[in-house]
Amino acid sequence: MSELLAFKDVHAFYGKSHVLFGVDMVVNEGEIVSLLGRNGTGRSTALKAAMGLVAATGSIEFRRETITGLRAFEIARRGIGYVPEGRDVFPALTVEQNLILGEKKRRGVPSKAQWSLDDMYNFFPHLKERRHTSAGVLSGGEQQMLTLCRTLMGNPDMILIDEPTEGLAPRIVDLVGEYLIELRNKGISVLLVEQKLSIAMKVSQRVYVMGHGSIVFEGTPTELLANATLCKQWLEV
Amino acid sequence: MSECALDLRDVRKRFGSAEIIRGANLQVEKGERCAIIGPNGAGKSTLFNLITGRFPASSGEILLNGSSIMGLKPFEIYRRGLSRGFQITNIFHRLSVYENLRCSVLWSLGYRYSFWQKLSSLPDVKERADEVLDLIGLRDRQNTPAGLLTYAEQRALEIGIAIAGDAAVILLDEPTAGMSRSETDAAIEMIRRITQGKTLLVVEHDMSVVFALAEKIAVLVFGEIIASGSPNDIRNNPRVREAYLGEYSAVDRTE
Amino acid sequence: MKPEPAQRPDAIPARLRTILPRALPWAVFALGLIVAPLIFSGGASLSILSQIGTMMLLGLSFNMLLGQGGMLSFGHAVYSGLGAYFAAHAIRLAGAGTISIPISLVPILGGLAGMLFGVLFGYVTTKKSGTTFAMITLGISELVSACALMMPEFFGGEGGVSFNRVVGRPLYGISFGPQIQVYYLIAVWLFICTLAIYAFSLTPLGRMINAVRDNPERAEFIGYDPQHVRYLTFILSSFFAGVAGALGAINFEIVSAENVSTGRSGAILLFTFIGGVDYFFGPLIGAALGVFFTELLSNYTPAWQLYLGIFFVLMVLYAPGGLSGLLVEAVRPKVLRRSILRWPLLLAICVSGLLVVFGAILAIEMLFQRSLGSDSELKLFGISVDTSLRMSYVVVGLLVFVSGISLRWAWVAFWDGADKPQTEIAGVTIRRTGT
Amino acid sequence: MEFILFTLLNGLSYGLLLFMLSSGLTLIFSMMGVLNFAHASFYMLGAYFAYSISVNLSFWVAFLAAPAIVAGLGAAVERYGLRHVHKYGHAAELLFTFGLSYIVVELVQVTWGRATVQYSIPAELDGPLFTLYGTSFPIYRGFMMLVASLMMLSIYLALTRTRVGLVVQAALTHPSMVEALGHNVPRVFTLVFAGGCGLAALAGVIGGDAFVTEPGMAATVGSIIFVVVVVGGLGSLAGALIASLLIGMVQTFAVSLDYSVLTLLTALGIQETALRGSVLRITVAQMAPMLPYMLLVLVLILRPKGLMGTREG
Amino acid sequence: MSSSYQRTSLAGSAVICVTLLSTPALAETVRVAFIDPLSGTFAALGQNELQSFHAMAARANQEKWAGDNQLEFVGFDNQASPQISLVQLKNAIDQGYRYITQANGSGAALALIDAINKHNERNPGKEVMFLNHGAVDPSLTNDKCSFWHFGFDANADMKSQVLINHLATNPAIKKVYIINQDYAAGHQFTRGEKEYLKSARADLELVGEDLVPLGKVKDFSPYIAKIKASGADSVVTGNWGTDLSLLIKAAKEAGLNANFYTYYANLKGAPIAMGADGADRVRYVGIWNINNETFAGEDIATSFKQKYNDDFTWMVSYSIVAMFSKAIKESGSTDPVKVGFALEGMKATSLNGQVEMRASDHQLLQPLYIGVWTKADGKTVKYDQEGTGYGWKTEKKYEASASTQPTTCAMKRPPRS
Repeated sequence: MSELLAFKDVHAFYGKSHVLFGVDMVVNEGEIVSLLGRNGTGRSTALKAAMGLVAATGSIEFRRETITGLRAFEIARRGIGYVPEGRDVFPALTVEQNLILGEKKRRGVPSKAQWSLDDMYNFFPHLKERRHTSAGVLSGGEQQMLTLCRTLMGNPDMILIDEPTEGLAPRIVDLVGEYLIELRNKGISVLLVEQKLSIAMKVSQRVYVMGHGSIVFEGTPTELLANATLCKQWLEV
Repeated sequence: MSECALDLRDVRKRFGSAEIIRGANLQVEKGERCAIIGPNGAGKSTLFNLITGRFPASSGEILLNGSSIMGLKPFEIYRRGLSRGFQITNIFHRLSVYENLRCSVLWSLGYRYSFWQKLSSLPDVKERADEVLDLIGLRDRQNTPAGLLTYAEQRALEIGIAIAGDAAVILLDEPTAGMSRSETDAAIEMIRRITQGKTLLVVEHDMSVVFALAEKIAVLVFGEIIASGSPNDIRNNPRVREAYLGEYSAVDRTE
Repeated sequence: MKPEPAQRPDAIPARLRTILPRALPWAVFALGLIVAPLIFSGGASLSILSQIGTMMLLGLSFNMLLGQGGMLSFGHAVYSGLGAYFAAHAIRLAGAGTISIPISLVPILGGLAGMLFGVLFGYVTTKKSGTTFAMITLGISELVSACALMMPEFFGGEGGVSFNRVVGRPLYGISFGPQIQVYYLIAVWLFICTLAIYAFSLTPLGRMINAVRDNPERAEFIGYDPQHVRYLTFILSSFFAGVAGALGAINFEIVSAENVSTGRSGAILLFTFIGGVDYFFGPLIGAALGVFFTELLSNYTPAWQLYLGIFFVLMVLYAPGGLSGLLVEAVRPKVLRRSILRWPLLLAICVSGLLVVFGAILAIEMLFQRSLGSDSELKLFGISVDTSLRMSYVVVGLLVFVSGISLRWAWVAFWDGADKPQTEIAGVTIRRTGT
Repeated sequence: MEFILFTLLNGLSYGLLLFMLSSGLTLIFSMMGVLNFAHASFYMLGAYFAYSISVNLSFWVAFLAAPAIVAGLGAAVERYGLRHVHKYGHAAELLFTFGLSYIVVELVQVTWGRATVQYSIPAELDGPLFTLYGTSFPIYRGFMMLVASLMMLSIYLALTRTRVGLVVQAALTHPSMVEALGHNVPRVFTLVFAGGCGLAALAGVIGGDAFVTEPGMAATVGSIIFVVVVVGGLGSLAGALIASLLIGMVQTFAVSLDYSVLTLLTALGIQETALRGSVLRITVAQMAPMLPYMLLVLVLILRPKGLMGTREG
Repeated sequence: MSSSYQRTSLAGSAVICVTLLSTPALAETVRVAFIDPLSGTFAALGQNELQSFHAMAARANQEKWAGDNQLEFVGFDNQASPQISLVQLKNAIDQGYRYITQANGSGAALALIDAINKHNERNPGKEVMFLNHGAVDPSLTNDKCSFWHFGFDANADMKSQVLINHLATNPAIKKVYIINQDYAAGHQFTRGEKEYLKSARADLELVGEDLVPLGKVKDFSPYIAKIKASGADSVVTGNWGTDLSLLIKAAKEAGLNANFYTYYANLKGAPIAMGADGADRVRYVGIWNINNETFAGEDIATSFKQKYNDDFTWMVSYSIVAMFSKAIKESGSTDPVKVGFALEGMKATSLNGQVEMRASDHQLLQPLYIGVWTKADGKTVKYDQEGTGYGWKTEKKYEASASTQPTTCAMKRPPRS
């Protein structure tokens, strides 16, 4: 397994306020990695930094090429997908238009898996039923599905997912879990920020714990659960 | 029975077709510390926004010290003795830390829109601002523009602004977000100290904070308060365990 | 308060030590106002100094809105202009013996008139901030300037209202006939108002308008109605604008429609921004430069408006903190140290910068000469160029190009390895809507 | 009857021209948050380029080429100017375009002179379209209305039926999300700005010969189009259309109303000669060009979001 | 660096410089400050006028109209603003100017004469004189008249009188519509026109009047619709600039075949905008027309065109230079007081014939022309304007008596020193 996405001493800023303090982190090919931590420790910022959505120094590499300083669309075209927190659907567009916007030009290596509209509709038949309704009127769960699928439409090799189960009914949470497993089966790497440990532990091979803008733990889920002091200091809610 | 400081009666909020708050009922007694818990996205911040007048509620009734504050603007609600802090840091970023605090104490000390008095020659303003400055531990950063503070410092300032006006009812939205355990403990200590004798309503994720701080806990799930009561009641409430705490059972060792 | 015992030797110096640094700039300012006419004597330069004085006051009052309150107004001339009209009518009435008011107090009247309209229009405009505020002020400015031509009874039509400022018997030999007396009248008022505006920034309201500029929403949660804070500040700013208007009226002895025009409002904005809105003294620099452009430069070249426009755009692009921002930036120890260490590069920047400016001016003058004049020969900076020859343009173009490239190179090399000075735009927070 | 019909047509065609002008402004504003103060300057540039081209080649070449040239200029302005001030915030962007408008008017005067240029309506569009009761309706006005309507239709189709349109629509509310999906949003911004300037220039091509092409032309329409976009609701194309037509109609019809407060008072039997010289004598007709600004103030008091606006500035 | 206008004027009359050096020490260079817009929108107009003065001065200096004295006109940009005019006046006085000239905008003219009166009162021995080359507000020679002001153009009332009386000579005209700009001069025009209409012919009917905001109207078609609805066959308008061009264009579009009687249709810019649209329908009243009965001044116009590539229309510069030179020569002085008294009542021949500077109010009494926009035919219309192929055919020349008006001027004169 080779290294796909790597953070090396990454610092990030919101305006002038320092949020990430030297993050080191690696995601390998075909791996699901969870980034854990309490609210406000900088997990979302780490994803945004990788996506080029916040200014960062240090280096972030994708396929061993530096992507720090690139614009978000250039990073996306190299094969990274991003699912933001809070389901950023385009409310004025229809479901299908949202999905179409997920398609993108690819640059460099061909993608691992190709996805079509039909694949998405098979995944979540609900979306097919509502393909011509505008995304703004979907329920929270449907919107979450839509963002997940929209990202897949870009045929990414790696997806950064931020809190996909936030505020969702248990039934939908299960769907999200299935989605993640499907990704793993196709060999797509995932960097997951998740609050619900139950899911995170179930799907990920490795976990990182973030505190105060830097990584305070790295290991497997089992190792994490074994480390009671660490959990107490950085995770417990 | 003491009077309710804050009384929510069947408060509802609709955004478009989605109902975010679906009939919240909550009573907070005077001098009580109450925590609202609930999964992310349950509508906790929205509820705060309804109480403080940031958004108008779609229906229901909100009473502050027995009188309705429905439809009032945030500053009117503040003037009736309710102050709040924000989850996302919301400070005056080009003013220095000290100025942030000075601004925050002005109204409560009765200076209103005065343009005939010199700010620096108001001893009570200085006294209160200094007091808060020490409380939040930013004394050595007092002349730094707030926008240049680190995240943790901004969080502290955020709380400082909320409490500076010495309001009787204080709402804090995730005051310990982003802090480590030890910092969190210090923060709890601080909050406990500065809210002595006041009514506190706090949104919090951290169960240890909740259990350490609150005398009463309300659980908000999908826009509904499914239970409220003493920490013990909540811990033993099966509905709460299923709907909320269950999700965290893997690390739920606080008991 | 008990009096300080005189015996304590360190008591007075200690007090002085705190007061002096604060009082020193004011003393320098006052001294500057007093000696300026002695250095620049002569009728026209006195008149220019008087204009700079009124413009400074106008800029300061405008910056109460822009710099301190984040309100980008496109209609500030409305308040100064209406103040000027009221002052003019008052002086006319005083001249006719209908009312009795000393000229030296007319500015108060102008200020009150400006304030009155501030109360009136401010009620509408300050309900909003940001882009909408800018647009409403523009709309009101258009309305008022149109009224100025439609209602000649008050505004005197395009001829304006003229009057004789020498009214009544001279007091202690001061009649306000001679320009020098008018200058000192303006200087005194400018000094008083500058003090007052500075003092405003130290009051609770003055601080709250900063807070509202930074974060109007949070201001609501500490008990303040941001609209009301803006409204009150707007009214006070209109007062000072009115004072400035009245002083301008006394200086010119005429008030015409252009005093309330959108163009005038635009000019105030332009000058203040060029001066810099982040620092209290910024508008003072802006006013001096602005009057230099409109009154002096216009005597030398018909292209002065183009220079002004280009200068302004360059400031927005490269120095949004304005001249005062640049000044403060330039004297920072870090920058000074670098300047001394890398003096050859600094020299290169200066030389190539001058060459760029020289070439650009030459090019612009050539173009203007061609479009306006009949002569093909342009004499500038002691050289003579034939504007009818294509070759001249090529040469000048090359000059600009080459020196531009070397300027860029020297600039990059100068800052190599250092954080470039980051100036942030001032007080203006127009946030993106909808995101 | 005839008067009303023609006034209606005049109002409609003028309103449509206003819409051509303000649509670009609205588009740019809603996408980029930039209130382009120099928008009218691009309108003027359109007219001048069209003049130069139509004199040397033909009107029809100008009709296509002038907007394209101006769009190119707009793209350059966005790429090398606006984008750099973006980091300073929207106020800086506004000020940048404000300064730009100063520069453009001077450059136009240097290039084309200070006097009116002879940009006239092409022969094939010159003449009456139809004549009713002795009054003729010019072909050119019809042409103006046609172009405006076609433009409206094509903006609508481009926004809703093309991929770029979808990107634009999505970027309107979620620019960074769109970018994270792999779309080159900065280039879309440049395109939008260029497109908006092109639309302004198209209005210039059409309006320059219908009216007069001279250096003051930008100033005469400059503030009115801001009124249109604010009254219509910042960022709303539909609002801009409604506001344009409304203002076109209001201004046109107001001209026919020779009534003043004084007339009213006289009708009520109040005969006060002292009032004759006062403000009260000003008729609605006299105030016609002022009405949009009054409308602006009124709308902002009663409905701050504008007629069709969804958000406040 | 010297002022660009000063530069231009020096270079523009290179001949003068040469003569200057060779003239005896006795002779003086009399400098006149030309205070008018030289930048911005009105720059074209101002530049054309300044060039006319340069051309006239060059001629006068060459032909020694003022004896050995040389005339020089130097531009001061007033940016079309009354206030900046005053600043420039101060500038000029500072630099030792004793004469100023101005035209564009009665507002600026009133401000200037006001300031000059005050200056002369406060600074005896350093008086300044105002040679008005085009501000037409009648009050300048009536209630606001001053010894220091001389009006060389015909004022608004004089022009209105001739224009309306001329209109009345056409029996086909029955219904008249008046449209003017909504500002002081426009109000003057409306008042004057209505007055003369009443007295000119009994059956002339005023069917409507409008005031349009100055420079704000883009679309004149509603006004045209209104004129059309009123049934007017003629329109009288004091509009200038785009307000005039747009009016005529809109009229043509809507098929309004009315006659236009104007004051400013010959000003730079308007002819181009009118083009063929205005042919045979647009008339103007003015002090001169190049296509006059004898083509007087055609040599000046052709050499002007050759030198500046522009039409010579500002004939008033000829009157001023001629009479001013004559006054200097006759009084033997360049002092404004003496020159002023010499100018009072002076009779002279200008390009439009016999003219007289009325002593009582300093208003030049002179013939006026009515021109009609006509295709150039090489005979009656020898010269077109602005390369349009159209020019002004002289329809009628009115002698000075036709426009002579009473004055209310009560002038205060300085002592004859």
